[in-house]
Amino acid sequence: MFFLQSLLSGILTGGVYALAGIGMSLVFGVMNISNFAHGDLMMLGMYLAYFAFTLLHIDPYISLLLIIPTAFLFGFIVEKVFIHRIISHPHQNQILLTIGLGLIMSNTALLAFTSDPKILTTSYSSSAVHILGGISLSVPLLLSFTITCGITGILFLFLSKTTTGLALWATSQNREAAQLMGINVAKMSAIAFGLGTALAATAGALIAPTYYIHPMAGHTFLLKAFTICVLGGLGSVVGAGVGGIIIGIVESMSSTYLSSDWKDVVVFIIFLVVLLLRPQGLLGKKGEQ
Amino acid sequence: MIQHLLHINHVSKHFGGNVAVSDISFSVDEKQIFGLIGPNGAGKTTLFNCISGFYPVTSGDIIFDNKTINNLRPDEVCHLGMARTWQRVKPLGSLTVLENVMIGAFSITNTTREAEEIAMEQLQLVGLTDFSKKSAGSLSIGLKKKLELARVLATHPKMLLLDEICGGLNHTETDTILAIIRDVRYKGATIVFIEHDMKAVTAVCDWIVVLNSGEKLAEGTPEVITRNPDVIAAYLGGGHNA
Amino acid sequence: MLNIKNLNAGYGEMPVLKNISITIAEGEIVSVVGSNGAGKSTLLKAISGLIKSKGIITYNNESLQALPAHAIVQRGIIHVPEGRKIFPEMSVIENLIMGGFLQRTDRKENMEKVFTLFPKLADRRNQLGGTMSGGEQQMLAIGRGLMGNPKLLLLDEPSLGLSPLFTEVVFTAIQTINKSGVTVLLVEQNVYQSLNISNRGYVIEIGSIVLTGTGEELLNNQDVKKAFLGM
Amino acid sequence: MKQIILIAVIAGIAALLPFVIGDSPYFIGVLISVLMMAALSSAWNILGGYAGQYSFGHAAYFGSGAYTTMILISKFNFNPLVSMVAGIIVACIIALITGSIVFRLRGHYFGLASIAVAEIVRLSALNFDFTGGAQGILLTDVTLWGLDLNSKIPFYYGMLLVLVLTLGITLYLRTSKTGFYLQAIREDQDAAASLGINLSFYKNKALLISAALTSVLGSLYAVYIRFIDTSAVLDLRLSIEIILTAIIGGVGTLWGPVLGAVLLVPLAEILRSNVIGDALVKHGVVSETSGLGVFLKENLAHAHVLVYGIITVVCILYLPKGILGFFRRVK
Repeated sequence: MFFLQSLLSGILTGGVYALAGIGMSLVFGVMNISNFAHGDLMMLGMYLAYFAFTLLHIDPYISLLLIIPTAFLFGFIVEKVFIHRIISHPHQNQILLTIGLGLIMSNTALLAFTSDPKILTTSYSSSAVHILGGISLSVPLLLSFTITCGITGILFLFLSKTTTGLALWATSQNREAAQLMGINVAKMSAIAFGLGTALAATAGALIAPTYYIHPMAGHTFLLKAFTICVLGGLGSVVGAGVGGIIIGIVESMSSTYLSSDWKDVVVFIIFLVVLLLRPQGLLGKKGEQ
Repeated sequence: MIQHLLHINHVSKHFGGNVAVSDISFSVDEKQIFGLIGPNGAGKTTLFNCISGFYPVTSGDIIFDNKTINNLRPDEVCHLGMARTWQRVKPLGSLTVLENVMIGAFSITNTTREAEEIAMEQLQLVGLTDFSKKSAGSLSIGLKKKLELARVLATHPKMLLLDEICGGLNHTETDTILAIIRDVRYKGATIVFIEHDMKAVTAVCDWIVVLNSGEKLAEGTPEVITRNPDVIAAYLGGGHNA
Repeated sequence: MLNIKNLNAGYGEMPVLKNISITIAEGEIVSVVGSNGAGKSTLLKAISGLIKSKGIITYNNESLQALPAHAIVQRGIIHVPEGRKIFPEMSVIENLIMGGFLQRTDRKENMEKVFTLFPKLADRRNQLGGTMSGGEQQMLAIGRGLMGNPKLLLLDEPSLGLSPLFTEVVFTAIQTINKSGVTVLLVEQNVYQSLNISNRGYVIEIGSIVLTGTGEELLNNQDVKKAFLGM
Repeated sequence: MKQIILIAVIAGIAALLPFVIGDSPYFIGVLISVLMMAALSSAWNILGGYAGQYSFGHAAYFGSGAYTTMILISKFNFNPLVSMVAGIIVACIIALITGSIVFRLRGHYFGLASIAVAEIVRLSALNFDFTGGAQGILLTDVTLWGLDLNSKIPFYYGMLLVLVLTLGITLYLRTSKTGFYLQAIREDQDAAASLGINLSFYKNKALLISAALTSVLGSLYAVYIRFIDTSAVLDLRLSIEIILTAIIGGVGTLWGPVLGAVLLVPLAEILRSNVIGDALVKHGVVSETSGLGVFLKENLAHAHVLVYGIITVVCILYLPKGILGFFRRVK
C-alpha cells in the first residue's frame, strides 16, 4: 500500500517536473544553450499565479490562460534582447549570462515582493480524493497533473503536426540544414525560448498552490530540471517528459523508504550515474562517438 | 637492415553499423616516406585516429616499434615516439607561436628553458622564427600548417603522421613543406603522409597505399600507383578510362 | 542568372576563396570540380548566405550578400549541402515538408514530383531519415531541395560516399531535374561523371579557378588529369 | 620577474594598510573580504582560467575546509593549523572523486556535473548530525600561539598570505611545464593529447591545487567568523560569485581575479550596508519617511546580488574577456 501511494504521488509530482524539464530541453535542443534562468522563470510563474489569485481573484488553474501568453512574450523578448547575442559563444559564457539574468529576476522579485514566503490557498488546496481504499491523492496535484498532460499533448501535436512546430524540431536537429530550408532560425530561437519560458511559468503556476512562493524558490527546481533533461537526453522533449516522471517517482520513493531529507541527494547521484554511464540520456540515441 | 617500424595488422573500425575502415594491413619501414591516399571518405583520417590512440580499433592490431599500441591513450602513443598533425589545424590559438611549439618540446624536457631552445630550433627549421611572438590564432593557414609541423617535430618523434599537411596550400607553400619533410626524413624520422592531392604524394613518397571506401585498393611505388586504372577510377569518378 | 565576381570568402580570418569569378546562365548545368579543401563547399555556402563574403554575387541582378539565408531560399536558390544533412529524427515525409517550408501551397504537387523522380522515397515515406542508407539519404536531400521550388539548385558533392550504382541514379536524376527547367550548380570531386553531364565546368584549386571550358573540353584536357593525379 | 616584484610591492602595500587606516574593525573586515574573494577567485582561476575547466562547484572545497576545521576544533579541540591541514585532505579527497567523474565529460555536462557534486556535499552537510545540520556550527573559543584571535588583524594577514601564496603558485605554474600544459588543454584537448599531455593527470593536478587553496581559505574564514552553516560556506551562490569575480576582472590572467575582487566586494559592501540610502537621506535628497525613503532603507541592502546580476549580464555581453582582457585588446 505504501508503495502504491508513494508511486502514484511520485507520478503526479513528476508530471509538473516534466513540464519544467520539457521547457528546458526545448530551449537546449533548438538553441544549444543550458538555461540557468529556468528556475527563476518558474518562480515568476508562481508569483503570476499568486497575484492573479489575490488581486484578480482568478483561480490559479484558470489564470494559466493569462500566464502562458504573458510568459511566452516575456521569453521571446528576453531572447531577442539578450540570449541571441551569445548563441555562438562558449558554453560557460552562455551559462553565466543566464545565471546573471536569473539573478536579476530573483533579486528584483526580492525587492518587489520581499523575502516573506507567500501562500496561495484555494478552497481545495488541502483536499484529497481517496481511491483503492487507503490511497489518497491531493486534489491540486491531480489537477496539475491533468493540466500537464493536456499541455504536453498540445505541445507534442504542435511540434509534430504544424509547420512551425516541425521547423522548430528541424532547427534542433540541424541548425544549418534548417537555414537551407528557408527557416528563419533566429526567429525559431526566440519562439523556442518563449515556449520554454511559458512552460517554466506554467509549471511554476501549477505548483504554486502546493508550495511556498518566494523569490528564491526557483533554485531547487533549476537543478531538478537539469537532472530531468540529462536523464531524458538533452534536447529530447519526449525524454524530458519521461525523465520528469522518473524523478518524481525517485523522490517520492526516497522520501518513503529513506528520508525526505535525502531525496535530493538520491536525485543528484542518479544524475551523475547517468552522466557517466549514458551521457546521451536514458532515451537518447548514441551519438557519433 | 630494414625493419618495420609500424605494422597495421587487419585493422577494422566500425561506428555503430558504419564500417569506416575494413580489414586493412600494411607495414611502414624505418626512414620511409609513406603515403596514404584515397578519395574523400575513404577512411584515411579514421585510420590515423586509430593509430594515434584517439579511436579504439574494432578489431586487428597496430604494432609500433615492436609494441602493440591499440589500447594506448594518445599521450602514451606520443611518448613512444609517434606524433601527428591534424587535417583541420589545431593551433592553441591564444598562445604564441613559440609557446605552441614549446608544448610539443615539453614531452622531452621538463624545464622551460630547454623547451624554449628546442622550440626555437624547430621554428628555424620550418622558417617561423620571425613569427615566434605572434599569437598562433592570427597566422595564415599556410603558416599554421608549418606551426603544426614544428610542434610535432619538437617532440622529436621517430614517426610523424601528417594529415593533409599540404591541404589548402599554394604551390610554393607546398614545396616548402615537402622540402622540410625530406629534410626530416634525412635526419632519421619515418613519415606517414595522408594527402588527398596526389601531386604532393607522388613527389615525395617511397611507397603508397590507396584506400577507397574503407578498404585497401592498391599499394606500390608512386609510378605503379598513378598508372593503376582502379586508382584513376577512384579518383576521377567511375566508369571512364581516359 | 547568377554572376559571381572577385569573390573572397572564408571562415573567421582564414581566407578560403580568392577572387573567384563564375557565371551561370539559365538552364545550364555548371560543375565546379576540385580536390578536397579547394574551396568548393565554401563557394556554395557563400552563395546561399551561410557565410559572409566579399566581392560580388548577383542573382538576376540583385545582390545576395545582404540577404539572410532564408531570404535567399525564398528567391529560389536551394542549397543541398555536403553530407546530406537530412533531419535524422524526422520521417521522409516530414523532411520533405521542411524542404517546402516556404512553398506551402505547392506542397502536395511537389511531393508527388519528388516521389516520381525517386520512387524509393515513396516506399519509405514513413521511415526516419537517420535510419536510411547513404544513397537513400542523398535522394532525400535532393528531394527535400526540390520541395522549395528551386530555380537554381546548388548541389554539394551528391556522389560523396555512394556506390557506383547510386552515383548513377543521382546523376541521372540531376539531368532530369535540369530538363524540367532548373539550373544546376554542381560541386564535385567525381570529375568525369559531373563534367559529362555539364554544359560548362570550372576547375578549382586552392581557392582559385585554374581552368574553365565546356564539359567536353575539360574532359579531354590533359591539364585536368594532371591537376588531379599529378602526372 | 616583473610580476614577482609587482606581487611583492602590492603585498607590501597591503601589509601596511592596517597601520594607515587605523584599527577600524569595519574597514579591516571589508578588506578581509576583498582579500578572501581575490584569493578564492585566483585559486579557481588556476583550474577555470588556465586549464579552461569551468568548475561551478568550488563552494564544495571552501565548505570542506570550513566544516572540517570547525568540527575538529569545536568537538575535538584540535589545533587550528592541524585542522586546516585536515581540511585540505578532505577537500582533496572530494576533488579526486569529483575529478574522476567530471573530467570524463566535456561541454555542458562538465559544468552541470560539477554543480551536482557540490550540491551533494551541501545537502549531506545539511542532513548529517555531526555537521550541525541546518543549525550549523558555532565556535565559542579558539586559541593559537597566544594570538589575539578576537581581533581581525591576524585574519587580515592570514588572508593576505594565502592570496600571495595563490598568486605565487599561479605565477610559478604559468612559467612552468604544468602551466603550459594546462593552457594547451584549455585551447584544444585533442591537440594537447596528441602532443603527449596526459589530460586527466593535468586536469586533476590543477583541480587539486585549486581545491587545496580554496579549502585553506574556507578554514580561515570559519575560524574568523566562528560560525558556519551550509548557506554561508557551501551554497551555489558562493561558487558563482567566485566565477563572476574572475570573469569581471579577466579569466586566465594573473591579476584579473584580484581586480574583480577589488571592484566587486566593496561595491557589494556599499549596497549591503546601505551607504547610498543613508547618504541620500542624510543629505536631504530623499526624506526618511517618504515612500521612497522607506523602500531604500528596507530593500537596498538586498540589492547587491541584483547588481551582481546586472554586472554579469553587461560583462558577458560587452566585456566577455573581463576588464583586463578588454584593455589588452584595446592596447
